[in-house]
Amino acid sequence: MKDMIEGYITADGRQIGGVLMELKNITLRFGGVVAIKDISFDIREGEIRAIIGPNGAGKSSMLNVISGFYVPTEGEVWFRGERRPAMRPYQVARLGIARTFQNIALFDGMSVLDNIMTGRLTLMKSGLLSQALWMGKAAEEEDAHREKVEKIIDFLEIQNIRKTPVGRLPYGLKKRVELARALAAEPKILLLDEPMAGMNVEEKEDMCRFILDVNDEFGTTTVLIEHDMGVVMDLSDRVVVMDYGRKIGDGPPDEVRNNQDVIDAYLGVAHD
Amino acid sequence: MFYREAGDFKTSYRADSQTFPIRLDRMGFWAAMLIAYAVVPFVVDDYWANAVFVPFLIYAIAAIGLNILVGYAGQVSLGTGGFMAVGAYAVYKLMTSFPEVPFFFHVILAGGVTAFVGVLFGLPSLRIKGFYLAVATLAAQFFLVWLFNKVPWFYNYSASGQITAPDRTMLGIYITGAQTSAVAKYLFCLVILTLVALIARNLTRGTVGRKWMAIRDMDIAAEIIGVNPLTAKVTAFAVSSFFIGIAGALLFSVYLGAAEVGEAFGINKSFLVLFMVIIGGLGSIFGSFAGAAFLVLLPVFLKNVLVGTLGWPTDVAAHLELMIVGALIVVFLIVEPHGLAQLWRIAKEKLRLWPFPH
Amino acid sequence: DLTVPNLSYRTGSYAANGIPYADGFADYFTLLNERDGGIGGEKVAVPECETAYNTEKGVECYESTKGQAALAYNPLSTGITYQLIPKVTADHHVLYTPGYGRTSAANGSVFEWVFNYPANYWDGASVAVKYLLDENGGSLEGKKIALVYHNSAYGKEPIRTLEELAKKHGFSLSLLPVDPPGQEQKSQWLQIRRDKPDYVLMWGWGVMNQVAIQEAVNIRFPMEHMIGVWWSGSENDVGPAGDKANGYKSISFHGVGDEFPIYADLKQYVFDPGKAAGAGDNLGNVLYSRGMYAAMIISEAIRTAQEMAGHAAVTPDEVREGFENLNLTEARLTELGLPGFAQEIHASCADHGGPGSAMILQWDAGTKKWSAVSDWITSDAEVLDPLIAEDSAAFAAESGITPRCQ
Amino acid sequence: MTDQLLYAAEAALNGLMTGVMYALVALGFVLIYKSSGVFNYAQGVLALFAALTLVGIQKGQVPFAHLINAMTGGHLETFPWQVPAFLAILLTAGVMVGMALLIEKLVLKHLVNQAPIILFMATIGLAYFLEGFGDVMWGADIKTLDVGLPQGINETIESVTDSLLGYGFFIDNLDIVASIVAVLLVAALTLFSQYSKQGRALRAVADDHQAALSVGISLRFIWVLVWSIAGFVALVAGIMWGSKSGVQFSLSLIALKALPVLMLGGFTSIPGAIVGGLIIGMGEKLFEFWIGPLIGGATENWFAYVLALLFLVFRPQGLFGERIIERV
Amino acid sequence: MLDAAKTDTLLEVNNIEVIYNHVILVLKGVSLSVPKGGITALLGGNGAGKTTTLKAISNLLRSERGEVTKGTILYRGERVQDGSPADLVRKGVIQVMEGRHCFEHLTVEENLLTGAYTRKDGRAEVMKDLEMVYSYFPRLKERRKSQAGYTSGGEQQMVAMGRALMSRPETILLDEPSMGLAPQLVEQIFEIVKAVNEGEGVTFLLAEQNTNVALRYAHYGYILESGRVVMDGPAAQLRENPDVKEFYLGMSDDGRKSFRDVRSYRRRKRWLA
Ligand SMILES: Nc1ncnc2c1ncn2[C@@H]1O[C@H](COP(=O)(O)OP(=O)(O)OP(=O)(O)O)[C@@H](O)[C@H]1O
Ligand SMILES: Nc1ncnc2c1ncn2[C@@H]1O[C@H](COP(=O)(O)OP(=O)(O)OP(=O)(O)O)[C@@H](O)[C@H]1O
Ligand SMILES: [Mg+2]
Ligand SMILES: [Mg+2]
Repeated sequence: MKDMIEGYITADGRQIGGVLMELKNITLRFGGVVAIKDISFDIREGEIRAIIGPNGAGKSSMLNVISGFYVPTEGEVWFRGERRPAMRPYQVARLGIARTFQNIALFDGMSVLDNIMTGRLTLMKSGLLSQALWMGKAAEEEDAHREKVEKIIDFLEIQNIRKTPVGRLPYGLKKRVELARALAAEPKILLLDEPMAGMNVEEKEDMCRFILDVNDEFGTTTVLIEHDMGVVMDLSDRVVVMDYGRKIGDGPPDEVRNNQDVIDAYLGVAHD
Repeated sequence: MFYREAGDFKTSYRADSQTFPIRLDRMGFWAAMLIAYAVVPFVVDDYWANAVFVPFLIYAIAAIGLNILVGYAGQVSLGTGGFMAVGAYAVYKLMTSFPEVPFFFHVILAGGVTAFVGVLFGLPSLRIKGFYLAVATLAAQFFLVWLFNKVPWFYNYSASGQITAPDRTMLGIYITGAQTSAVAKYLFCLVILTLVALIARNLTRGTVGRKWMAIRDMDIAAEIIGVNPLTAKVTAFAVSSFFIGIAGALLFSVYLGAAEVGEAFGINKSFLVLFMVIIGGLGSIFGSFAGAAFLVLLPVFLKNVLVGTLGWPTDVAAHLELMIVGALIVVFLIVEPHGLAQLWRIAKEKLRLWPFPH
Repeated sequence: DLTVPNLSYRTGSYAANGIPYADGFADYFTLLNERDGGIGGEKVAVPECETAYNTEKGVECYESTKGQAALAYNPLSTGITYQLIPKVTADHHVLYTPGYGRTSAANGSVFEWVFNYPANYWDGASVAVKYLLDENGGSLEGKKIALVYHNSAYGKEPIRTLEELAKKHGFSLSLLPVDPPGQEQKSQWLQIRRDKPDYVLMWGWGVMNQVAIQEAVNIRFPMEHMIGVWWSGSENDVGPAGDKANGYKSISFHGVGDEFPIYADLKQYVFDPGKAAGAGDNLGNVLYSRGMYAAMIISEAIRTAQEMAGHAAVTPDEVREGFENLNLTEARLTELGLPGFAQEIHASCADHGGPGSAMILQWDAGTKKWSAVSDWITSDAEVLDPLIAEDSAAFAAESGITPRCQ
Repeated sequence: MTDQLLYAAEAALNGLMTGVMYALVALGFVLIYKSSGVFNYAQGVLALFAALTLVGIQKGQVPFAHLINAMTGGHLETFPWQVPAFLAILLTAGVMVGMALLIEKLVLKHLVNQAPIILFMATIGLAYFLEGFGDVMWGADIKTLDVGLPQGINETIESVTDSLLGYGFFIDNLDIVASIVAVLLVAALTLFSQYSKQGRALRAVADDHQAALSVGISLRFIWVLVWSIAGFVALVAGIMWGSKSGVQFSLSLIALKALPVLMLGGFTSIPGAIVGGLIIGMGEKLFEFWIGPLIGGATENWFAYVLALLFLVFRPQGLFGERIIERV
Repeated sequence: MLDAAKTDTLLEVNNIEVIYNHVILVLKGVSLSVPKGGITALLGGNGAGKTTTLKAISNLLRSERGEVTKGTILYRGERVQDGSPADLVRKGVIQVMEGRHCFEHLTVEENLLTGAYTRKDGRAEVMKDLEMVYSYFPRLKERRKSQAGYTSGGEQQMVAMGRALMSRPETILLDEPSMGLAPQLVEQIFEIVKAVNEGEGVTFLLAEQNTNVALRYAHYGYILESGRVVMDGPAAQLRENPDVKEFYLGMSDDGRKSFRDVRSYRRRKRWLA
C-alpha cells in the first residue's frame, strides 16, 4: 500500500504520482438493472488507466459516475484525498474532469473552432455586459483563449477544418474534435470513452500519439475505455476489467491479459 | 468568381473573429448601413416609413430577441406576444409616471422589466424541454395578457383598458404621438435596432453564445463539459426578453400609438415572430433581418399585386394571401429548412465557385 | 372623385360579421354612383382594404389610403379606432365610428376629428336599462342583472355606466367576462343558472355571441330576458341555436329589413346589374343595414359639406365641417328611401355623439326576422354626460388638447 | 351537502364534460405526434375545414362559388339538392383522406428527417393555407351545423339529481354524446396503435425517420394513414364544436384549448389525451368557480396552461408521455 | 471462396457522383460491383465516402439533403436510385446504418420486430427468426424488455444488426458493424456474417474500418480515398499489398508494431492526398 501514495517511475520513464481519485464500493442500479456492482479502484496521478470489458459491462456507466452524470446508488468517489460531495456534472467539470463520449456528443450546429472553445468555458470569466459590448476584457480573453485552442488544433492536426460545422464531418474527425474539446479544458483527469472506435489503424495510431503526447507533456491523468486490445495493452499502465457490472481483474496489462477470468469473459482467445 | 475570400488573410485572432471576416461582406455591410442611415430617410414617403419600414425595424428587434432564445439557446418559446406586452405596458407606465426622463431610457428600462419577467417564466425550462416547453410558454402568453387586461393599474384606470402613447420627444424631436414624423420614427427604431443587433452579435460570438449553442445542440453534454444549464438558460431568457420587451415597447409607443393587449399582443404575434425567426434562419442574426423583412413585405406586396394591380375583391385577395403565405412557408422549408440565411450562405458558396459547379 | 375607404374584414375570427357590414357599406355608395352619379355629381370611390380586425393591418390600410385625400374612415374595430384617433387628428381625416370606438369621442370639443353618432356603448347600456325599467313598471329595485361581456376594451366599455345606473336604480349588477374568442362559456352560464338573474345583458362579438345564446338556451334562460348590444344582435348570432333562440332581444340604432323603399333602387341599380359587393344573401339583415347606415351618414355629411363649401370636390377639412353640421331629419330620410330607418341627428361643434337613442329588436325564429318591440329610447344623459366629460377631460389632459367650442 | 359544494360538484362535472370536448381535439394531435414526431399545429384548422366541408356538402353549396362569381360575375350559390347528414359525413371523411394524401405528397414527403421545429413550422404554413383555402372554397360566413345531435340540458339527470340532492345538475346532452364518442374513439385508437401491425411502425417512425426508412417502413403510407385518421378525428371534433357555436373561423382556435390537455396527458399518449382533458376541464372550471370571482374571472384560458405547467415541472413528459431518454 | 468472375453481379454502381446540400461534392465517380452471394468490403479512412456510398445505394441520401448527380445504380440490372428506401427493402436490400440508429423508445424486442415489417410470411416464421437472432446475441435476450435508448453502445449495435437480419434480406449493406463491439463479439459478428452468407446465400456489402477482420472475411475489397476508388481486388490480394499492410493493417515489415512507438515513426507518403 505504501507506493500507492508515493508513486513510481514507469518503464519508459514517466512519473506516476499518488492516488488522484478513488472509487469506493460503487454500485449503480437502474430499476432492476444493476449496471455496476460494488466496484472499487483508484486512479493515480499521471497514469493511463484503461477500463475494458464486454458490451454492457458497465464501463460507460462508470465514466458517467466519475463525471457526475450518474449518481451512484451506493459508494463514494474520493478526489484528491477528499470525499467528493454530491455534485451536478458541470460542477464536476470545474474540478478539472473532462471527457469524450461513446456516442459522439459534439454540438452539431457549431463550427469545429467553437466546439473546441466550449471546452474552455469553465476557464473563461468575462461577464455578460462586457461581452455585450465586446470591449476590454471580453475581447482580450477571447483572444487569449483562442490562442490556446489554436495550439490544440495544431497539435491534433485539424487546422483545415477549423471553420467547418461539425455536423458535416466524418465520424473519425468528429472523434478527434471531441478529444480537442476535452483537452481544451486543461483537465486534471481526461476520460475517454472508446476514442478509437470506427477508426482504421492509421487513425488509431494518430489518436494514440495524441493521448501519449498529452500524457507526456501535461502529465494528464487519463482513463480510457477501449475495445482494441492492442491499443489497451500498449498504452495503459493499469487495466480494470469489468464484466456484468463486477470487477473481474485489475492490474498491469500483462497480468490482466493472462488472467483466466478475463480471457473467458472478454478476450475469447489470448491476445498478443 | 464574384465572391472571393482568397487573399483575405488574417494576422491576428481578433481580426479573424470579427463579425465580417471577408472583405466583400464588410463592404456590403457598410453599404447597407449607409443606405439605411443616409439614403432611406430622404427618399421614403409616409406610407413606406409608417407601414413598412417602422414595423420591419421593430419586428427585426423582436426576431433577434427570439432568435437568441430559439435559434441560439434552443428553447422554443410561444410567449413572445406576452413578453412584448410586458415591454409595452412597462414603457407606458414609465412614460406616464416619469415624463421628464428621456424616452430612450424608458425603452431600455422597459426591456429590463421584460427581461425580469422573462427570467421568471424561463425557470421551468430547466425541467421542461422541446415542445412541452413551447406549449408551457403559452402559459406566459395567456397569463400576461389576462393580467394586463384585468389589473387597471397597468392601463392607468382608463375606461376601456386601452393604452395610448403620450407625446414624447428626444432632442426636441417628437418620437411618439401624433405629431411624430415618419422619418423620426424610422431613425429612432433604426438606431435601437443597430444597437440590438450589435449586442446580439457580440453575445453570440463569445462565451455566452457558445454556452447557449451548447445547450441547444446537446444539453446533457453541455452540462458535462461544464455549462451550468440554469445560468445559460436564464441568461438566454433574460437577453431574449430584453430585446423582445424593447420591441414591444416600440411597437406600442412608436408604431401603433395605442394598443389593447389581447388584440396587439395576442398569440398571433408570438407565431408571427417565430415565423420570422424560422423563415429567416435559426441561429442567425442576418436571418432575423431577412425573416422580418420577408414577413412584413410579403403581405403588403401580395395585397398590392392582388388588389392594386389585378383588381380582385379584397376578400378573395385576403384569402388567397393566406394561402400564398402558407404555401410559401412550406415551400421555403422544403427548399431550405435552415432559412433564408442558409440560402444566402449557399448562394455565396456557389458564387465563390462560379463558374464551376462544385 | 370623393374617396371613402372601406376598412373591412372579410377574413379572420370576425369575418362572418365583417362581410355583411362591408357589403352594405359598399352597396350604398354603388347605388349613389349608379343612380345619382355620385354625390353632388362627384363619383364616390370606395377602395376596400382588408384589416382582418388586426390593428397593424388597420394602420397599413390607413397609411395606404390617406394619401388619396380620404374623406372618412370607418374601421369597424374599437382597437383600430383607438390607434387612428391620434393619427387622424394629426393628418386631418374624419374618423366615423357609429356605435363603436371610443365613447368619449362624443365630446366634440376634445375629439375634433372623431364622430360617433347616433349612439355609443354607454348609450346602449342606458337604453337597455331604460327599456327594462319600462318593462318593470318603472322600477328595477332589487332586480338582478348580469352582464356577459367580451373580455376586451370593447366589452368593458359599458361597465362604468351600468355600475352608475345600478346605483341609481337599485338593481344589482354581476359581471361575467368571457375571454375571446369565447367558445367555452360553461362557467359563466352555470353561474347564471345558479344566480338566476332577472336579466342578462350581453356585450359580445363573433363566436362568443353564438355560444352565449346557445348556452342560454341550454340552461333554459328565458330568451325574452336577454338583451344584446347592437353587436350581439345579428342573424349570425341567433342562427346556430335555431328555433330555441326565439324571443332574443337586442338593441339597435337603425331599422332592419328589406322593406324600405330604397331596396327597389338597390335592386334596380346594384343587384340586378351584378354590381353588388356580396352574394346578395345579406340584404336587409342587421349588419348589412348597419353598413348601409354608416355609408348613408357619411354621404349625407359629404353632401352637407358640399353645400357649405359650394363645390362638389370637397376636401377632408370641409367634410369634417359637414359632419359637424350634419342635420339629418326624418324628411330627409324619407327622401332617401329610408323612412323611419334612423333617428334624426343634429350635430354641433361639441356634440359628436348624436341623440344617443336606440330601439329594442326581437328575434322571431319562425319567420327568421328581427322586429322592433320598442320605440326609440333615449339614453340617460344625466348619468352619461358627466362620465363622458370626465373621460374626455382625462384624454385632453393626457394629450395636451385645449377643448374647443367655448 | 351545502349549496356551495353542490355547485362546485356541478362545475366539476361540467368541467369533466368540457374536458372530453377538448380531448377530442387533442386526440388528433397525439395521433400525429406519436406516429411522426410532428407537432401538428394545423389540427384546429383541420377541424374547421372538416366542419365547413360537412356543412357545405350537406347544404349542397357550390364549392368556390364566391371565387367563381367574382371572376365571372355569375350568381352560383347552391346545388338544387341537400345531402342527408350520414352520407355527408361519409363524403367528408373521404375528403379528409384525400387531403391526407395531398399533404403527404406536397409537404411531408419533402421534409423527411428534418428537425421537429421545422416540421412544426410547416404545419403552421399548412394551417394558413387551409384557412384561406377553406374560406375560398366555402365562404367565410357563419354556418349552422346540424347533424341531428341532441343539445340542451339533460332533463333526466336534472330531475334525478334534484330529487336526490335537492339541486338539479346541469349536464348538456351534446356533452354526453361527445363523451360517448370520445371513449369509443380512444378505445379504438388505443387498440389500433397497441395491437395492429402498424402500431409499432408508427412509433418507430416517430423515433427515427432514417432508421425507419432503412428497415423498409414506408413513411408515405404511415403518414397518409395517420393523417387520414387525424382528419377523421378532426371531423368528429368539428361536428361537436360546430354544433355548439356554428361553423366559422373561430372553430380552429379550439386547438389552443387542446394544447394544455396534450401537455398534461403527454404528447404521445392516447389515453393521456382523455385523462388530461378531464383534469384540465375540471381544474379550470373549479378554479374559475372558487378563485375566479376573487380575481376578476376569465381565468380559464391561462389557468389551463398554468395547471399543465405545474404538472410538467414534476413530470416533464406529461402524465402518460414516453419518458424522455437522457443518455450520453 | 467465391470467384467473382463466375457469379452474376447483383449490385452495380457506375461512376456515381454525390453532392450534399447542392454544393459539397463528396463522391467523385465511384464504381463498384457486388457479386451475388459474395461478401464485398468497402475500406477507407475517415471521410473517404463509405457511408455516403452505402446511403446512395439504399436511397437514404435524400433524407440527408444529398443527391446522386451522376452515374447509375443498378440492382439486378434495374435502375434503383429513383425509388424509395422502402422499395429497396422490398427488393431485398437492407442497410444497417452507421451509429446504430435504434428506435430509442421501443424495447429491444420491438426494435427487432420492426425489422420484419415488410415480411409477409406470417408470425410463426418471424418468431423463429427472432429466436435465431437471440441465439446469435444472447445479451439481447436478457435485455429484450428494456427500451433501446437505455442499452449500452454495443448492445445497440447488436440490435441494429439483429434488426436487419429479421427482414430476411437478399443483400445487406453493413456500415461499420464492428464499431464499439468487444473483440470476441467482433469475431462473432463476422462469423455470423459468414454463416448467413454461406448458409442462406445472403450478399454483403460492408463498410469497415477494422480492415484486418474485414479482409479476413470478405471475398473482394474496394479501397476508397476522398471519394474515389483507389484500389480494388480480391481480399487475399489486398491483404498482401504493402500499402494496405502499412496503412490499414498496421503492420510494418517486422510484424505488428506497438502503438506506443507511433511517436517515433514517420509515415511513408500516401498514394494520393
Ligand atoms: N440510464 C440507464 N437506464 C437503464 N439502464 C441503463 C442505463 N444506463 C446504462 N444502463 C444499462 O447498464 C448496462 C451497462 O451499460 P454501459 O453503457 O455502462 O455499458 P458499457 O460497458 O459501456 O458497454 P459498451 O461497451 O457496449 O458501451 C447496460 O446493460 C445498459 O443497458
Ligand atoms: N450531411 C452531410 N452534409 C455535408 N457533408 C457531408 C454530410 N455527410 C457526410 N458529408 C461529408 O462527406 C464526406 C464523406 O463522409 P462519409 O460519412 O461518407 O465518410 P466515411 O467514409 O463513412 O467515414 P467514416 O469512416 O468516418 O464513417 C465527409 O467529408 C463528410 O464531411
Ligand atoms: Mg459504453
Ligand atoms: Mg461512415
